[in-house]
Amino acid sequence: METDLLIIGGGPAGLHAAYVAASNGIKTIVVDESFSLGGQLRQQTQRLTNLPKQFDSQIGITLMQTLVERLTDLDVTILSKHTMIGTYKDGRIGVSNGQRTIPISAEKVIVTTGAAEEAFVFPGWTLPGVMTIGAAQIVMNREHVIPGKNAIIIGSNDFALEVGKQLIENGVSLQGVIENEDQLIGCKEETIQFLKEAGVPIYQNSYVTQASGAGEVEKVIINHNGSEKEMEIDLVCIGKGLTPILEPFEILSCDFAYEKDLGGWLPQYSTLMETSTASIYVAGNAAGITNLGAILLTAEIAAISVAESLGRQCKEEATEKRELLWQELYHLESADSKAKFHGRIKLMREFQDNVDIQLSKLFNMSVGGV
Amino acid sequence: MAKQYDVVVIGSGVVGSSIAFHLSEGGQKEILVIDKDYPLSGTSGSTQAWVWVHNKTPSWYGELSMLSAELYPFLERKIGDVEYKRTGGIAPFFNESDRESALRLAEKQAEVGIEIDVLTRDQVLEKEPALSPNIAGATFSKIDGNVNPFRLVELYIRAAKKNRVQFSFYNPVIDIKRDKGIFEITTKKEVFRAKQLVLAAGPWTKGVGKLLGVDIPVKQVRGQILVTEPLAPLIKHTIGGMRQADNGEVLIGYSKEEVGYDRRTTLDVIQDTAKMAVEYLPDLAKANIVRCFAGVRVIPNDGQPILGEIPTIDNAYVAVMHSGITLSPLVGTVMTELLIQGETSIDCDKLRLDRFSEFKSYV
Amino acid sequence: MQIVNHSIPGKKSEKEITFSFNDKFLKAREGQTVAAALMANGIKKFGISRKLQQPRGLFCANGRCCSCFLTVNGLNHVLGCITLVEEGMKVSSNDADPDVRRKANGD
Amino acid sequence: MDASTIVCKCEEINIAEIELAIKSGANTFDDIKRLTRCGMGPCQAKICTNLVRQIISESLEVPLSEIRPPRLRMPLKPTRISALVGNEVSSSVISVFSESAPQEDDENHG
Repeated sequence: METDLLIIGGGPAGLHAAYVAASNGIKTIVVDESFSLGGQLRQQTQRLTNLPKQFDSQIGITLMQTLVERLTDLDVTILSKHTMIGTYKDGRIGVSNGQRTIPISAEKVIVTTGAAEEAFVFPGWTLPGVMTIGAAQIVMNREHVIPGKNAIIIGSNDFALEVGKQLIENGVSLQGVIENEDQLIGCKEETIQFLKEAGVPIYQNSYVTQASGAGEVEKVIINHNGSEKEMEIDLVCIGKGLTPILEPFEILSCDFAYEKDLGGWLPQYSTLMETSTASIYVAGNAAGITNLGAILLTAEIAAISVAESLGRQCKEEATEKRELLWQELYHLESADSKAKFHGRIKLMREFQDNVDIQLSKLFNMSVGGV
Repeated sequence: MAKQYDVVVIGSGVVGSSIAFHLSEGGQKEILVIDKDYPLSGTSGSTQAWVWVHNKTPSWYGELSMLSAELYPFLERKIGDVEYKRTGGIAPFFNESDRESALRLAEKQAEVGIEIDVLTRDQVLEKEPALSPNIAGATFSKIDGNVNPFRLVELYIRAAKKNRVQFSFYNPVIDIKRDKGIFEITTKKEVFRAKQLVLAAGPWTKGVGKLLGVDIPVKQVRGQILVTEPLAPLIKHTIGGMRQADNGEVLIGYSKEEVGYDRRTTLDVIQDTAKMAVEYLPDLAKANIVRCFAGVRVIPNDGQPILGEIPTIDNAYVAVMHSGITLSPLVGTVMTELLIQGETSIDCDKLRLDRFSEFKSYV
Repeated sequence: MQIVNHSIPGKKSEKEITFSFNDKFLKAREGQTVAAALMANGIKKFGISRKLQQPRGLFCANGRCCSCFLTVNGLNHVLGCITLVEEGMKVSSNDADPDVRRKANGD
Repeated sequence: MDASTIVCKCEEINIAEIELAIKSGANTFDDIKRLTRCGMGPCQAKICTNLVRQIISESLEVPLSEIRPPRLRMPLKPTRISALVGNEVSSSVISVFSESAPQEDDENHG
């Protein structure tokens, strides 16, 4: 197959990039591993408050529908159930659906493979019934199946607490949030208040010493402030956080950098969202773990850059659009975490000399202290 | 003052670590092995690890391979279980017209004592029912087998360490000088001195040779290998092109590309190799490939091992060859004889570096 | 357990289908993954690990960790978390290394 | 942490085995992988990468930022051989037998 633009990943970043690119007359293919588009939006029932101004505040599931539906009349080919498995010598990308492998020749590629959840480990973490917090959310909100009756959550970031709330709303008995630190990591007051009112015990300075059971998890022992407590539990949700998915970038020979605040190792990229391998762009959580607003904006920046390099937008127009998008990204991302945006600028500066010139307006706008 | 050793070996792959281990068996010498990375990070860790004899030609080369394969059971008694299995080797052919050259091969190899059976299609399928009914026949020899390369190198090193061999890892050699007959080896971490120096750095020997002022005439050849998920027992023999490891994984691959030190895999070769896999073993179609890897092999310009003294530099030696896994027990033994007694128990003249007409030394 | 009245109204199909797990017939809803369909029937253990023979089930739900391997319609090591359940599908647990030999499969 | 805790779910490698590999001198994920098989199974280190990096970091007292992930390999997910078999004529792969004929050109491999 041949195309102007190949997008790897049909989550929010991939879908939004496809829309922006195809709206500029770019022939686009989106490859997605799953049986339906939307990525992690498919199970997000919480209201998204940090979206770019072009989107109304809404929940993930409806945003997913919007992002998919508006591709209908555009020149976008969707290859669902197809996974990028590698590359050919001549740079073509191989995707497979389990029955055959198709080489795709693309002028430009945007990789939006997102992030993966990390794991806390303890004896017994491999038992059925122990899963990532994201998996529990998928089972509950996308599959409409109760993942367990009596649950604990290990870790207390905002996402873990939010899913904890959703578990309770669906009738699961949440018997504790286990946090290793001496305070909660998450800071959304509303969610914390909900959990408190629901009577969920918060165990700080605590960790799981063991999960056990015959065939599946039945019992968990936690260490709380040095003393052990046994709990009858059939669902253990691990909420450690996210890290960018790196595999496609390594296969595409992209250089990596380490930025703790963006989730660890990730591909280097410029203010165009182009990686060290020419014509390979990155967007979304793969470019650093962030909120949904920034995920969509990085996708738009990448798509504009692709449009520019394919001659569908003139340099001036593209530059101005990118500056506006970076400004909005700055505001949306720093509202959540200043450190993330700083990390992003640091990453780009280490890769590209003229970041400050590229983002001139942003830096002139009293933001300069970055 | 830099620490001085009797012998410094550069390269801790299967060849370097075998030489160090065999040398250390006498116990008299102070030995150091230097590696730019960690054992198994290079060629020895990215191989199918056949101990393969029967169609190594010319026949004197087959004979060396056979002698080495015969040493493996004794080696295991000394260093431990390296999962050496003399499975027998099958090299299938698909056209009846190949039978004649198979018979010629058998005749030639018989002269040096390598026993080869030229099998009919039915005989092959009886031995190895999973092979494709489309094959015409195969050459077969009992002497072939395979080994776990990870265990092999690890156990060579463990045994060498027990004999007080020193190892310096993650430590590239930057420069080599000679001062009053003593080698002065500058590495990233420190400077070592050595009375005798052995270059055993596989495909990287060319670069190390340059530091010493010698051109080692070798090429780098990339081989890509596919690994299946562990499968229930499927094949018993080492088949030219694939083998099944102890844990059930089937390793498949027989590609060659001259692309320097580039160790990336490509879907072009992966797909070609998959095709070969099902041509040989149709049942493999259902198996999942979980990973592919590429190794940079070293191939001397004329294909044969380069082993022995470096003619223009006293006390400098080289041991570089394509089939390091097959030959490592023999090479370790022979190099030990050479370094200690100055001569070898088997004739190694054909392996000398100065057999190459273009042999160059800048010294 | 299937959720009937989800706190957020989704579009999950209500169409019921029948599949089997280790020769036992079970119900699922169209559009569910095999992994979720099993969990809806109270089955969390999908197989056993190959070295220590420990139970395994859904872990990442994103097709990455391979912990949910199942045998589906005779094909071994299928990812249960990204495969949709189908009417009449024969699912069995992943208890041993795949045997790909023709004879083993009755071909 | 209990040293018998599994880190690599696929190959069932525990913390003690990783620490032993580090003690014997390995200090990158790839080198530990070849000694222990950690990360060599079907998921190809997708789950254990950062767990192992953490252990290396703690054992060697090196910051996490200096410990790279392992080399990530094709295919990016387990792929059936039947799905890989292409229609193009094989070019880069030759058979062992075709190379072994005892003619006078004497290249040899394996």
